[in-house]
Amino acid sequence: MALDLKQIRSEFPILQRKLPNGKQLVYFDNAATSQKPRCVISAMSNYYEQYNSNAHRANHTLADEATTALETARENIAKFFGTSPSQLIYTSGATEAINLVAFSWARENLRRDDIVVLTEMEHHADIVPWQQLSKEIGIEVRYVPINTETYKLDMEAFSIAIQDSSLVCVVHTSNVLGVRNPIEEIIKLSHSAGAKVLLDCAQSAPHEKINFDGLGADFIAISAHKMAGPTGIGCLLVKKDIMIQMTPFMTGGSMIKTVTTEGSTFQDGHALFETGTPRIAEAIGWGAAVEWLNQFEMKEIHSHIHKIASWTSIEMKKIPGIMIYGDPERSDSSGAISFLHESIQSLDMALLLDEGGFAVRTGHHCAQPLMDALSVPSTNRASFWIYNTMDEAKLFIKHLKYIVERFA
Amino acid sequence: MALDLKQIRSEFPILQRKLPNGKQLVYFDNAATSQKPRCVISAMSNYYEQYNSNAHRANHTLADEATTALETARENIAKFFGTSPSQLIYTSGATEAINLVAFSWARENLRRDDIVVLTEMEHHADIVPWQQLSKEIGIEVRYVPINTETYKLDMEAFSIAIQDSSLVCVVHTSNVLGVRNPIEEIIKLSHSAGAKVLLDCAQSAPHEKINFDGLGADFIAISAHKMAGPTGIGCLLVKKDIMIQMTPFMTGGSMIKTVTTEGSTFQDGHALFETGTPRIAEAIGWGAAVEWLNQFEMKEIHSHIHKIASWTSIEMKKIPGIMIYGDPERSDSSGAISFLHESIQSLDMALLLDEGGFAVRTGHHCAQPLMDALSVPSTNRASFWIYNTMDEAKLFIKHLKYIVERFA
Amino acid sequence: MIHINDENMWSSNLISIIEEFQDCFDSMERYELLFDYAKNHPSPLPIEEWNEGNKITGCQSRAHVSCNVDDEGNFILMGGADAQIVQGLMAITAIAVNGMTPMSVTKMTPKYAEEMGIHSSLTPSRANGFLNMFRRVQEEAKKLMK
Amino acid sequence: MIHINDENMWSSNLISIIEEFQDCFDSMERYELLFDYAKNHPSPLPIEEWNEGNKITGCQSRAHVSCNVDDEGNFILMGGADAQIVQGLMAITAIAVNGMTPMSVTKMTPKYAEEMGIHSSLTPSRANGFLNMFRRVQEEAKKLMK
Ligand SMILES: Cc1ncc(COP(=O)(O)O)c(C=O)c1O
Ligand SMILES: Cc1ncc(COP(=O)(O)O)c(C=O)c1O
Repeated sequence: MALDLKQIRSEFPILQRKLPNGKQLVYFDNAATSQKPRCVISAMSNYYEQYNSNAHRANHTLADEATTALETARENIAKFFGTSPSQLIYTSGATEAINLVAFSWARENLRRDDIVVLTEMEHHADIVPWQQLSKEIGIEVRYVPINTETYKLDMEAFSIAIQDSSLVCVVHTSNVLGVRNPIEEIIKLSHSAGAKVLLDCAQSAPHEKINFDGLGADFIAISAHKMAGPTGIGCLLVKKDIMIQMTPFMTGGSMIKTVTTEGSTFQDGHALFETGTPRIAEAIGWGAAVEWLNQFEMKEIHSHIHKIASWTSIEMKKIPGIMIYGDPERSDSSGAISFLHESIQSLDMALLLDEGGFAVRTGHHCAQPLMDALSVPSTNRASFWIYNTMDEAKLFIKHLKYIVERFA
Repeated sequence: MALDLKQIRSEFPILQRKLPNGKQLVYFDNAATSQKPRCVISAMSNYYEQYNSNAHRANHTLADEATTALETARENIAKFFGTSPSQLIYTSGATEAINLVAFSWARENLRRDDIVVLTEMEHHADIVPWQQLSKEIGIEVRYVPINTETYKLDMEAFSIAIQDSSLVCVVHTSNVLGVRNPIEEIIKLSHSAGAKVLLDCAQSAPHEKINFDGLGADFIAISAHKMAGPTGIGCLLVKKDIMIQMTPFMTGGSMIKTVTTEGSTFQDGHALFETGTPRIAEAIGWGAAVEWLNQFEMKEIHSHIHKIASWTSIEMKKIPGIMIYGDPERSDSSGAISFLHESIQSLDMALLLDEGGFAVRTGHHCAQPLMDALSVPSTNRASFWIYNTMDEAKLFIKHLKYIVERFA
Repeated sequence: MIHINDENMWSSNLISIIEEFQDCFDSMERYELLFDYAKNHPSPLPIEEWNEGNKITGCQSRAHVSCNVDDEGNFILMGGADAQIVQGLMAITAIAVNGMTPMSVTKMTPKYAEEMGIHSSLTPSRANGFLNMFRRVQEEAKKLMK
Repeated sequence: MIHINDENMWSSNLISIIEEFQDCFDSMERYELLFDYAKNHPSPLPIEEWNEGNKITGCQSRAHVSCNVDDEGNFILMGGADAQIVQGLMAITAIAVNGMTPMSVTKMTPKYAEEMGIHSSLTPSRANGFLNMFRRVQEEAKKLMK
């Protein structure tokens, strides 16, 4: 069943936006953050207008309603990711989720010279926490290279790198290249080698069904804002038997059982890792987002994106001087198209596209080691989501041609 | 100038709320979280509907608008707290702000047997991080007792406790007792003793002007949601020369300058402590909240609250069996009234009040050591803010009398 | 009027209690009645027997239940709580389940509280912890079936 | 039409540049013109002289400025950037300020970019870094006053 684009677009108020120069917005910066349908925005407004209250210790009606909404959201989000609510820890986003693994699990379970394997494709959020841990406790960090012809992970190097490793951290889908890594194989190999697996699903969750329990990864990090949810929230999914290996990270309010001046006892399960007043409105907004997504098959969303991305990629290659990094035409690509023009500097390209109404991201995309591997300082990146259309892609190609004709 | 309560109340949609039992909501749970005026709710909706975009690296119009809004909010919030934007680090709330001090400053600057001074009045958020640090690196934690007659901090004990201490952590206003601590004196004494000062201003910021630069505290922790702002955001204010003593906490996206597989270099200033996609909508909402508050004098707000709280306290004392913890009639009290009835258990009281439409908080209020000092397991707590009225207070007293008559 | 008799598992005792609650003028009167049931609890758990093992988590007040079967295999619930509303709900739950087989207890639903009009019992996050208490009783019943 | 001549500090050269931009048909044509100015930069900073010290922070591309005074105390701005739009803005800024006293430079405002219709220069967070560049030039001018 094809998506009803007209209906879908009508649910996203921002898509009506005209830029100050009068141009109609064409939003191709979805890998940075997605837009939000009206139902997500109003779920949060409705919370603030009708039942805003601090949650937990719910001994009045509003507190009860807020707590119920918060926990219902957790159930719905966990279900969306194929797991149970007790395995979902709310964080401020994927970055905090990965830091939580570094602080709560790795600091407790890794020792000097233990090995953490990363890939050259990782986002800084999945690199710097491990470099810090290396400085602090002396773990060894290994980087699996990519093949710069196929843009795929070098799986031979991977198999060697994971020997004797304790943790393997891999991005499910690259935010720069759109490449989907073979995570099923990665999990299998890593587990056989005795390593735990952390997947960074910030980019994959918006267009691929994540089945946490089925996949068997030990940790999965996700951000809400890239999948129709609000800013300020995300989660870490953790396997049951791994969660009990984790020690408290940030401490304070709701994660405690008892506090005396002599010491404290703590909650079990996800509650141990969630402290302070919860992100109540954010959880409710994210819950509304997964409910909204539930009306589609993730496969439909993926093939819609893929259709636009592969057509755009094919057309871009016909434009003189355009180089594409990654292989957006591959059927499992996320639809991000990183590109450069040989003579138009990326910032100039960004501003010239912006002038036409096209929002694309430009820079190192928080993936400098990947930029180094590709031998470029930055790229322009167009990325698509459920509400983008072939018409928008056609306008984009037209404007890009015009830029190249006039400015190259 | 008296507050225009009718106007103010009309700006808070939730105050129209009827509970499922038909009762009009009377919201007296402001110390847990405040309600939000329409302008705060719509500032966030407007962001999502008009210019939602990931911030920083702003090379398209929406990203520029989002970044500008995010940074303008920082400027306005910093100004509201009497300091410059470069001294404001966004966190998820006061709890994370205090944890940030523990992780970024204390872990770097404190050693085994260094002394951290707390008070018996602290919220768990300002106790557990220090207990954890004590377990980890062996700092000594000292607790300054309160006088259970006057509910004031024992300043004699304080003067002794701070000798040779490195850090003094004090709640500006107690969330349980409403007591305002003499922070000006506390800062002076602590600094003379060579200790840094962290103030927990979660409760004071909603009703007292915080002038960070003027006060001279080294750190101040604040939550947005208690002062008309959204959930999911707060800040740590840090003195300039102290910020440079802080090392990175969570790492990843925007806090880096360069990342290579060999290592990374970091940003300076507040950016070093803010990683991942910013809490954009939340910052914008909080910015709108301080703008809304800017139309009032904080003194007006305080005296309005004080008028309601002291009248209510006087009336409550006339009801047989009611005991009040704290001294809400003192002119600098925050307006929180903690109370118990001698024969009606606190949970029963909460539910009986709720049945009348009154939202009060009940429990240990995340201050178990204080509960221990008061020798009670929990209290009921009514707390007031700018939109509460004397009429609501009168209804509350009436319902409370009725409960006591029928259930005591 | 009783809307649902939960697959006819409600005893005539329980039904007359529900009717008594339904006859109340308002919710404050219902709470008064609940306080009365608390006072006249048929099988309170003595405070000496309140311990970590029989504690109900997620209740804002201290609440404990102990479940057993008598010689004839009939269920016996004893409950103790420091809040009267919780104690009252325990008393009525004891009246509802005592004397049943453990198997029957596992088949009960907590709908009688709804029928009684005790709104504050209806969602799991609610402070009176009724649903947690009820769930705990059923877990114990399940164990006693073996 | 020029709305504000910034307290009459704009040279006739700068005014005619602004007018040239204002005559453009649309923003793409303005950018083309900016590319032309980049190409014909009156005083580019040679790439060998790009270093950490003269780097402009907050610009998305690499951008460097070096400021000096000649023997007669007249300001000389040299700038280098890898993005043409930034280089073009530097060229025009150089035309605007070169030959002034450092004191006068500190009194300039960046409004000429607004008058030229380069929207993407108008807020500090904008990627082309124009405002950061302009601020840096003024800081250097301040130092050169001493
Ligand atoms: C005195 C005090 N400190 C800290 C906190 C924690 O604030 P938050 O939960 O917003 O992090 C609170 C709020 O409950 C408080 O009242
Ligand atoms: C692959 C990947 N990992 C991690 C992140 C970090 O997500 P967040 O900034 O929401 O914490 C991002 C988002 O930029 C990403 O694309």
